[in-house]
Amino acid sequence: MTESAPGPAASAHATEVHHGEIGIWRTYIFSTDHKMIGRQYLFLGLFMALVGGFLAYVMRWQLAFPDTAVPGFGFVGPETYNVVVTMHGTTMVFFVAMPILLGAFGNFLIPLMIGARDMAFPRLNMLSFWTLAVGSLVLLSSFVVPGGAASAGWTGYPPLSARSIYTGVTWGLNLWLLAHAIEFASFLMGGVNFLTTAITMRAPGMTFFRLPLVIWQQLTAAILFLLSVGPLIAAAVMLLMDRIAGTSFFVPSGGGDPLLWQHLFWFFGHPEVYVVMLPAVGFVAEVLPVFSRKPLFGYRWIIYSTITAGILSFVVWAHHMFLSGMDPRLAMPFSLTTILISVPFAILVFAMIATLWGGSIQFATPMLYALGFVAMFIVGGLTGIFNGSAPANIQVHATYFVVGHFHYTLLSGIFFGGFAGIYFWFPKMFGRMMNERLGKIHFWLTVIFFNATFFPMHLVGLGGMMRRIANPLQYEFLQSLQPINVFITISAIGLALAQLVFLVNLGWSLVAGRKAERNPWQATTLEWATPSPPPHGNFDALPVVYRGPYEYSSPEASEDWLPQDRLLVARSG
Amino acid sequence: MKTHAATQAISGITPGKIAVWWFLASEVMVFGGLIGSYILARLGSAGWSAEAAHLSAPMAAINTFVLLTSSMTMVMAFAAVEKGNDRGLRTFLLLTILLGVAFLGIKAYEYSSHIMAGFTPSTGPFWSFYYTMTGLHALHVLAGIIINLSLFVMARGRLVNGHRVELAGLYWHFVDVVWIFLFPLLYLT
Amino acid sequence: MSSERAHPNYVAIWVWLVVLMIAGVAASYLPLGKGAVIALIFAIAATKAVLVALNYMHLKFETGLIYAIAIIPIVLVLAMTLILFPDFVFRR
Amino acid sequence: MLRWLPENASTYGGDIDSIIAFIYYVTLTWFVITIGALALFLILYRRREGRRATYIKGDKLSEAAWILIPALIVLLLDLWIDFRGADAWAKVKLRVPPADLRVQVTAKQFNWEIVYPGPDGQFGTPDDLQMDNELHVSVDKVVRIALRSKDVIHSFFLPNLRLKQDIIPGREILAWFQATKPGVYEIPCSELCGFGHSGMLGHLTVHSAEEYQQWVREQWPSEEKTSTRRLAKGDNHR
Repeated sequence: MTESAPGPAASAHATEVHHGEIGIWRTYIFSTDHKMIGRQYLFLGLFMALVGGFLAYVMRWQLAFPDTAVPGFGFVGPETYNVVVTMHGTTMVFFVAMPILLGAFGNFLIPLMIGARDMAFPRLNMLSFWTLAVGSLVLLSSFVVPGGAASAGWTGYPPLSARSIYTGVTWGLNLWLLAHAIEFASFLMGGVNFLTTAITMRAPGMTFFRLPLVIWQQLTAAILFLLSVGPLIAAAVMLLMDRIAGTSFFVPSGGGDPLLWQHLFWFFGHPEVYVVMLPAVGFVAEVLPVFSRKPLFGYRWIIYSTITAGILSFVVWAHHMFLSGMDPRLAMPFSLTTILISVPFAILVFAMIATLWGGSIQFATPMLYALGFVAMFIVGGLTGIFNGSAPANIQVHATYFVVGHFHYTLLSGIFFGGFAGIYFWFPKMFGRMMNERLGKIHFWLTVIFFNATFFPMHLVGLGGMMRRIANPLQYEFLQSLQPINVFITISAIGLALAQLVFLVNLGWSLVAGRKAERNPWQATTLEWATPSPPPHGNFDALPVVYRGPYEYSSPEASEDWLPQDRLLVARSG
Repeated sequence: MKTHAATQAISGITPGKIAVWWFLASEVMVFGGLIGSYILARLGSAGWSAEAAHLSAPMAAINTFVLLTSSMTMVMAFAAVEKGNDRGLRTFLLLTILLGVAFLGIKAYEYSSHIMAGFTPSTGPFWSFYYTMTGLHALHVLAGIIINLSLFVMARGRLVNGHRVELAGLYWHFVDVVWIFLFPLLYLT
Repeated sequence: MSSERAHPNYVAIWVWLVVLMIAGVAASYLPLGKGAVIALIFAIAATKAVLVALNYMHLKFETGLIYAIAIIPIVLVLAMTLILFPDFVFRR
Repeated sequence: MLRWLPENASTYGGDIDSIIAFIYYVTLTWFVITIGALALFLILYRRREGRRATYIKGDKLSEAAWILIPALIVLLLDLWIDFRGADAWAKVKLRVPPADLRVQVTAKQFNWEIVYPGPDGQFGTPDDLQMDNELHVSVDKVVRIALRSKDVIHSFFLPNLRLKQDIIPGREILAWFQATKPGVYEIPCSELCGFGHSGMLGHLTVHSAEEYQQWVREQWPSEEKTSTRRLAKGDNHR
C-alpha cells in the first residue's frame, strides 16, 4: 500500500452519502460506529468544558474582585461560590476529562489502531455514550432544582455532604450523586468494551507488544477505572442512604465514621488521576515519534512503567489524607509508596525526552502540544513531591499549591495532551486538516497563559491561601497576595480567550479545511492505513501486522517510516 | 495479566465471557468495598453481635438454600441448551426465576418483620449496613431475574443460544457467591 | 462455546453446597472460642464460594486471563481492608 | 520561592521549612536538567535537509540505562527526602512533648470554640473559660490542643506556625505547637465546611511571658497568684 494514495471519498460529506442508506438518525445520533461515538464523546466533552470553564471564570473573578458582580453571571455569595467550586471540579474531571481523553479517543482509536472493524460490542458502546449524555443532563439539571446544586466540594466529604442541614442543599446533592452513578455506569460499560475489544479483536500479527502505546495507556486506564470505582460506588450508595434513608454511615452522631468516605473516595481518587492522565501520556507517546521521525525510546520500559504505576496507584491513596485525622503513623508507609510512584513516571518522562535525541524534529502543531505536555508534566510531577512528602504537606495541603499542582498534571493532560491528540487525529476523524497557523497561535497563547495562570497558584499556596475560600480579603495574611490573585484571574481570562482561537480553527477546519490524505503525517500505525475519515468498517481489507508501532528511520526501508502493516520482501537471505 | 503475547493464546474465550468477567471484577470491588467497610466498622466498635441476634438465621438459611438451588438450576439450564434440549432450558430457566422470586419474597418478609419490630435503616450502624448490603444484593437478584426472564421469553421463540445462558449464569452465580458471604457476615456472627 | 467440555456433576456440587451451608450454621453454635468459630464459618463460606466459582462459573475450565480478572479484585479488596485496620480497628 | 512562606513562628516550623527548601532545591535541579535537555535536543535535532534521524529503539538494557539510571537517582533522592521528612513528621504529629498549657478547640459552623482549663488545669470544672475564636498562649510554652468538631469536618490551620490538622467529628485529635515569637496570628479553617467556610477565622495571640501573666490575671481575677503561677509553669494533670 502506498501512503500517497489520495484518500478516496475522503471528505465527511462523501462518507455521509456513502452511508446514506442507514439514515441520518442512525448515522449521527444513535450510531453504533465507534468513530461516530468517539466524535459524540468529543463534542459532549467540549460542550461540558464550556460549562466547567465558565464556572472557573466565575470563581476566578470572585477571588480577584471579591463581592463584585461577575460580568455575565452576577453577584456570587459564599453559598454560590461553594456550588461553583464543587461543580467546576466534578464537571471537569468526570464530564470533560474522561469523555474527551477516554471516551472520544479510546473509542476512536482502539479499533483503528488494533486493526478491527469496530468495538467488540457496538450497541453497548452506543449505550455507554447515551448513558453519559443522560448523566451530563442530570448534572446540569441539578443547577435548577430547589436548594441549588451540590456545594460540598468535588470530594463531597461527609458529614457536610451527608446531611442537608449543613449545606442547605437538598436535591442538588442527590442529583450530584446520581450523575456520578450514571457516569460510572457509562464508563464501566466503556471500559469493559475497550478491554474486550483489545483482548479479542486485534488484527493478525498484532501482539500485545506491537500495540501502540496509546492503546496500552487506554487499557491500563480502563483497568484502573474498573477496579477502583467499586469502593466509591459502595460509598456513594452509603452516602445516598445517609441522605435519604436516615442512616449514619458517615455521621458520627449516629455511630458512623466520616473518614471511611475519605478512604473509599481516595481509593478510587488516586487511580482516577491516572485514568485521566495515562491516555494523555499515550497521545504524546504517539505524537513524539512521528514528528521526530524516531522510534519511541524504550517502548517496553514505558509499558512496564505504566503497569507499575497502575499497580502502585492502588496503594498511595492516603497521601491525600495525611492531615485528615487518620492515624498519623499511616502517613509514613503511604509517603513511601507515593515517593516510589515517581520512579515509573520519571522513566516515562526520560523516555520521552530521550526519544528526541538524535531525531529530526518537525515543529508541527501536534508536536508543539506534545512537547508542551512533557514540560508541564515535569513541573506537575516535581511539585507533586512537595505534596507527597508528609511534613511539607502540612503547609501546602489544601492550599492553592495543591490547586496549582493538579492543574499542571490533570489540566495539562487535557490542554496539552488532549490538544495534541485533537490536532494529530483531526485529519483522521474529520477528513480535513486543521489550520497550522491558527494552531500555532493557539499553542503559544495557551502555553503562556497556562503558566501565567497556574504557576502563581503555587506561590499564593505557599503563602498559605486556602482552597475553596470565596474571599481572600477576609484574611489579614492573604492581603499582600491579592495582586497575584488578580494576575491569575487576568491570565485565566486570557487562557479562556485563547481557546476561542481553537474554536474558530475547529469550526473553520470542519467545513473548509484542506482535505486530508490517508496518512498526512507519514505515520506508521494502522489508523493511517485507512481513508480519512475511515468508512464504516474502517479497513478496505483487514490489515496484517508485521512489526511494532514506531518504525521510523528504520534502516530496512528507504523512506523514514515503515507502516506496521507493510510486508517487506527480504533483500538478502 | 496482559502479558500474553499471542492472540492465539486466548482466542478460545469469547468476547462476551471476557466482558462479563471484567464486569464481575468491578462488581467484586463494589461489594468488596461495602463488605470491607462493614468489617472495619464492626471490628472498630462494640455491640454489633447483640443487634445481629435480632436477625433470623433459620430464615436466612432457607434463603441461602433457595439461592444455592437456583444456581444449580441455572447451570442445568445451560447444560440443557448445550445438549439442544429446549424444553429443559425453559424448565430450568423458569425454576431459576421462581427461586429468585422466592428469595426476594422471603427477603421482603424479613424486611417487613424487622421494620415492624422497630428496626429500620436508621436504628443503628448494624441495621444501616444490613439494609444497604442486603438491599443492594436484592437489587442484583432482581436484575438477574429480569435477565433470566428475557432469556426465557427468547427461549420460547428459540432465539436463545447457549452462550447467552452461560453469560447470564455467570452473573447469577456471582450474585449467589455474594450471598454466600453476606449470610455468615450478617446472620451467623 | 464449549460443547465438548466435560460438565462437572452439578447436582453433586449442589449437595456439597447444602451440606456446607448446614455445617456453617451448625458451626455458629459450636462451643469454641469466638475467633475459632468465626474462622470456621468463613472458611466454610469461602469453600462454598470456590465450589460455585470453579464448577458453576466454570472457572476450572478457564485460562489464566479469566483467573487473573477474577482474583485481582479480591486481592485489592483484601489489601484495602487490611491497610485500613490501623485506622478503624486498632484506633485507641 | 521560599520567601513566599509566611513568617515562621514555631519551634518545628523550621524543620518543615527546611524540608520544603530541600525539596525545592532538588526539584529545581531536576527541572533545570530535564527542561534543559528538552530544549537542547529540540535545538540540536531540529529538522534539517538531508539528515535522517538515528534509529535507536532503547529497548536494550545498555540503551535503556540512559533513562533507568536517572530514574534510579530519582529514587535515591526520593528516599532521601522521605527519610529526612520522617523525622519532621514525627516531631509534629507523633512525638507530642509534655504540655505546658492545654486548651480544647471545638470547631463548629463557623467558629472556633476555645476552652481554657483555668487555673486548676482541669477541664470540666467551674473555672473553665470559653472564648470564641480567641486563642491566647504564652511564647515558648508547649501548647497542647485537643481538637474536636461539633458538626462537619474543619481544619485547624496556623500558617505562621506550620500547623494544620483536620478535625473529624467523632474523634478527638491532639495537636501541639510551641510558639517562638509573640504576635497575633490568624487561624483560618482550611477544609470546606459550608457557606461560612470563607471567613471562618480565629486569632492566636502569642503573648510574651509577662503579658501572658497579665492576661491570665484579667481572665481569672478571683484566683490567687499561686494558682496562676502554677498554670503558667506547666500542669501535671494529665
